[in-house]
Amino acid sequence: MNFLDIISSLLLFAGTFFAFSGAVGLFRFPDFFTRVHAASLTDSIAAILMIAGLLLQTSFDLNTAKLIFILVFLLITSPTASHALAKSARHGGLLLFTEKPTKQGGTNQDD
Amino acid sequence: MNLILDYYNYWIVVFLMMTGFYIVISANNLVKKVVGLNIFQTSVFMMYISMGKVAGGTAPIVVDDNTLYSNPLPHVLILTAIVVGVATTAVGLSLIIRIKRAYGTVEENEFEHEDDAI
Amino acid sequence: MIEWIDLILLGMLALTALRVIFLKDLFAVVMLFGIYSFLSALVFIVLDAVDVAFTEAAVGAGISTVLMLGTLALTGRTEKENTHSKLLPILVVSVTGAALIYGTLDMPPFGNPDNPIHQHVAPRYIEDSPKEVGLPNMVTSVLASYRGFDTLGETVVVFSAAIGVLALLGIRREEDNNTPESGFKEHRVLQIVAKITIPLVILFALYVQFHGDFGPGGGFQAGVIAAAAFILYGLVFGLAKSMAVISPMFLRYMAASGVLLYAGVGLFSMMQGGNFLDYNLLASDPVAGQHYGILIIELGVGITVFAVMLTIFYAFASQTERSNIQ
Amino acid sequence: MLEQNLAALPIILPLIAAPLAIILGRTMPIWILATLVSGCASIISLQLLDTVLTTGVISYAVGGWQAPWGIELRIDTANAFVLVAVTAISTLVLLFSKDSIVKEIDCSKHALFYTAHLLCLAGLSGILITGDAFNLFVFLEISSLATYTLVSLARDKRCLTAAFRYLVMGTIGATFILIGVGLLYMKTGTLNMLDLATRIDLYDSSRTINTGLAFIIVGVSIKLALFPLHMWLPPAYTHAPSAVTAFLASTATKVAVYVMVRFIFTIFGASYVFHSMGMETILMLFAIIAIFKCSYTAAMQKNVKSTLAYSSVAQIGYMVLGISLVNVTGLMSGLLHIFNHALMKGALFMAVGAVFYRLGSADISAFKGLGKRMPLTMAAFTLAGLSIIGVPLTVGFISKWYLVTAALEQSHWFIAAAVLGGSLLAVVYIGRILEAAYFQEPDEANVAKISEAPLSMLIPMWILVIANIYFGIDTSFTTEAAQHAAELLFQNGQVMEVKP
Repeated sequence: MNFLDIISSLLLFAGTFFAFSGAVGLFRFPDFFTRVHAASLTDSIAAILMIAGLLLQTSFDLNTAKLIFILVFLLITSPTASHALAKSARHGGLLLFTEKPTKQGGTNQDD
Repeated sequence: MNLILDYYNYWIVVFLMMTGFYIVISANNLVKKVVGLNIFQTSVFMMYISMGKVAGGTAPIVVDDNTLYSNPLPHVLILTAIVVGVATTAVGLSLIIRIKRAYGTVEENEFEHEDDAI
Repeated sequence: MIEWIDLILLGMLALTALRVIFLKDLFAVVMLFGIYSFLSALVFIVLDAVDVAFTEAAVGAGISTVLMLGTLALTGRTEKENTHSKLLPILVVSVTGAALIYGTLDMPPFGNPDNPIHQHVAPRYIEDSPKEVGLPNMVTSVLASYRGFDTLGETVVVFSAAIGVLALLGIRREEDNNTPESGFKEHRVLQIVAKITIPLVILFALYVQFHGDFGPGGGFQAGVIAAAAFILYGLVFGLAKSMAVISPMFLRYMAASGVLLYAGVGLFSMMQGGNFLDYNLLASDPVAGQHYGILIIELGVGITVFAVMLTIFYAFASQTERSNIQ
Repeated sequence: MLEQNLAALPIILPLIAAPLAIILGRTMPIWILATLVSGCASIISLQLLDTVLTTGVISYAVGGWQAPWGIELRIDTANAFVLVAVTAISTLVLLFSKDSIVKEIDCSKHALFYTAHLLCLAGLSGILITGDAFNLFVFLEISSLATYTLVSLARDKRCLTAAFRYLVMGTIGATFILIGVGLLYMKTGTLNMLDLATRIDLYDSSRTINTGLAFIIVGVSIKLALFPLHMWLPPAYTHAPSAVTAFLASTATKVAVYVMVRFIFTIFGASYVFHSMGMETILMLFAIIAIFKCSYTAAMQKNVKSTLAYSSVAQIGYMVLGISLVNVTGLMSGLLHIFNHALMKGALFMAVGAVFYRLGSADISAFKGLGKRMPLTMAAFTLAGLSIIGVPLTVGFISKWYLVTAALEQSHWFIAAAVLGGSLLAVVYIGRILEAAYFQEPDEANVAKISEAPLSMLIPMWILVIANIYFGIDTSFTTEAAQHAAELLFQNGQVMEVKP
């Protein structure tokens, strides 16, 4: 097992950890916004770490380029998706779990 | 033990098929029926793909001469079948939208009731 | 190792499918179906069916799920209490399942290279298709050439779906400004990102279209991806703008011309004195002929699939807008 | 060029005409195109039947790839015979539908109606001609999707639920067929029908093949609406536009019966299906129940279309009964009945369509007094109705005659009795309608608008009625073709050889 493999497996392992914690957060967090936060963890840091780990496994050929493309694409789209979700929820009148419903409406419920 | 190793894949796929089939025939909501239909079909696709697998083989795209390839024919059949599936789904969902507009409901027992009343 | 991944994925599939039975929230049911589809795409990859996995991910998890969500927006998201007796369905399913399990007992073992399907018919595809058809991707060779008639049928199925959806829903083009703008009107970030990604997605679709001979991909997947790019455009900028880019009428012509292109290749080969869809006669050299033939018919498939998917999206989306007005 | 490719043309012509129709866009040119194409297809299929009868089986390798690697189109007497019926009925229905659909389908959808009709025709021809089990599934789905669309085109909202039920049942049926074909493929490694036939012999007693057979039979039974899997059919036929019902009732289920014959006799082989698996008892039982139960239900209906739809299920019972007798005469009567029933039901549904055109209703009460007001339509209805009952000098008599002969050959007295009993029930349900038409006075409200149906509807209707009588008197063409087809099917499955 050479040096690159060790680094790569470390990165993959770290990526798995973040993906897992994102999944746990998705279930355990109290409201919609915090859950979006947890979910976006899997798309961002976990994906970056995993793809970085995979990059080290390639021999710098077409696959490397493909992986980099995937990474760039993910980095553009996944924060946007989280942003759009959170913004729509806020516009739809969803409140943070710390806030109280006011007379104008708004709700703490999420499903 | 050998029996299990040989067939575990097919058994689980049969279970999945039957789950989908159950959803189709038991669901009262039409959207759920369509979901069930899709699960049923997707599981049948898995049966086809399972039989095309060759242990130790790779995807049927030529790499070099001495590679063991999985069987491409089931893949081709299932590509066709997936497309057929989505076509059916699209028509089925359109029908559901029309039914909702005509009857105001997509629950089978409710519009059946209305059909009988006419 | 592969077996274990396979087993874990199948287990997750089983859990997902079971959950669908008991959930009453249809939104969750549809999302679970999307997950189911994705998981089955992974199973397909494990079983070496990369083309199928690609298609399943694009169609099952992509288009089907979007269509189902669109339907839910119109029909409501909770299922009512089911009063039907569960006894008959359980009985039917048990009998069917038992029959299938009985059938598995004489099946050829999973993955064994000596199985009849690996011994008969398929060896020719694996051994001779790179020479006869000249493509590295055997799936494309079989799909487009040996079983090209199936694929023509498949394209026609897609076309029929468009006819069905048009007959059932039709596409309403709201020229006036009464149409409510898409819900994403205020989403500046989304609009900018969409502007960046849409060209990339279309580029990728073209890559998939023309690279299908060498790797996974082909007309069908490319059509779906290209349609996805326009669907994204429609979602973010509103249906009216999207229809201004590609009008529903133009899509009808596109859908028809894709099928005609495909069938035209067949007619042309008939005129050259061969059988229907015999690509060998398209050029002086049979292998080159195969190459042209596959290139053109894949293009036909791509055009039809793109047009049909977008037509279906238009039909569904214009229904949603219509019900919003009411 | 045409000579060589004749076998593929009945599929290709409507397949190309459908997208062309979309490009044409205007209703009138599309109607002309569709009728022309369908007419050409029927001429071609007559030519094919002739060729098959004189020179034997036609095999056509699509794409130049030989079977079993490529897809083979294979025409023998059985499918050429059914193909003639399907394409001819399609042409007549197209002629009929020009005026008929004006009252029943929104104007904006007429172009889509013809396109869907063409697609359905292409699908049905594909099912008939193909020699490849998976290709059959693809064409089955083309025809099914087009059918769901056609059924849902009516203005009555109940057509929507009927179409949805049809879609769910149809897809379950198709998926069962897919599973069955998959199991066969798994065991044999091939999809070509003849190749399957030879290789299935090697694995005759295998549990996988048995299951495959069961799934295919159940799947096809759903498609052909064999009792008790027929529940989708009556609502679909009742609420669909009349022209669609006339087309589907006389073609779609018949093609499914053909598929059953093809799978049982060509692919599995009669001796395996019937002697080893004992399928004949099950099929016979369900067929007899279908004849009695559905004829009885037909007599209870208020709507004439619904009566005829249940009658169709009963008539399918006769066809399956013929198959389940396991002798050449029985199979021949089944095939003959496919053809003859297409003639009768086509004429009957066209007559109902004509009544619907004038009165906007197909209830029995609407038929009151029509004998005087629409004499030609009702005369056509009466003659076709007599044919359903099985009165001598009509085609209905011929197929029942052979069915009874076949039953007696096997000394199944009770089946002969059942066939006669079924005919008695047919007297009841047809008689009710005729009674209303000839012996009751019309409702006051309706008198003003009743007049004879337009010529465009009467002509195709009467062509079918005349065919009903012509083939009832001069039976040589139909019986010879059916006889030849049946004999060939019984030989099949034993003699086939596949080149390595």
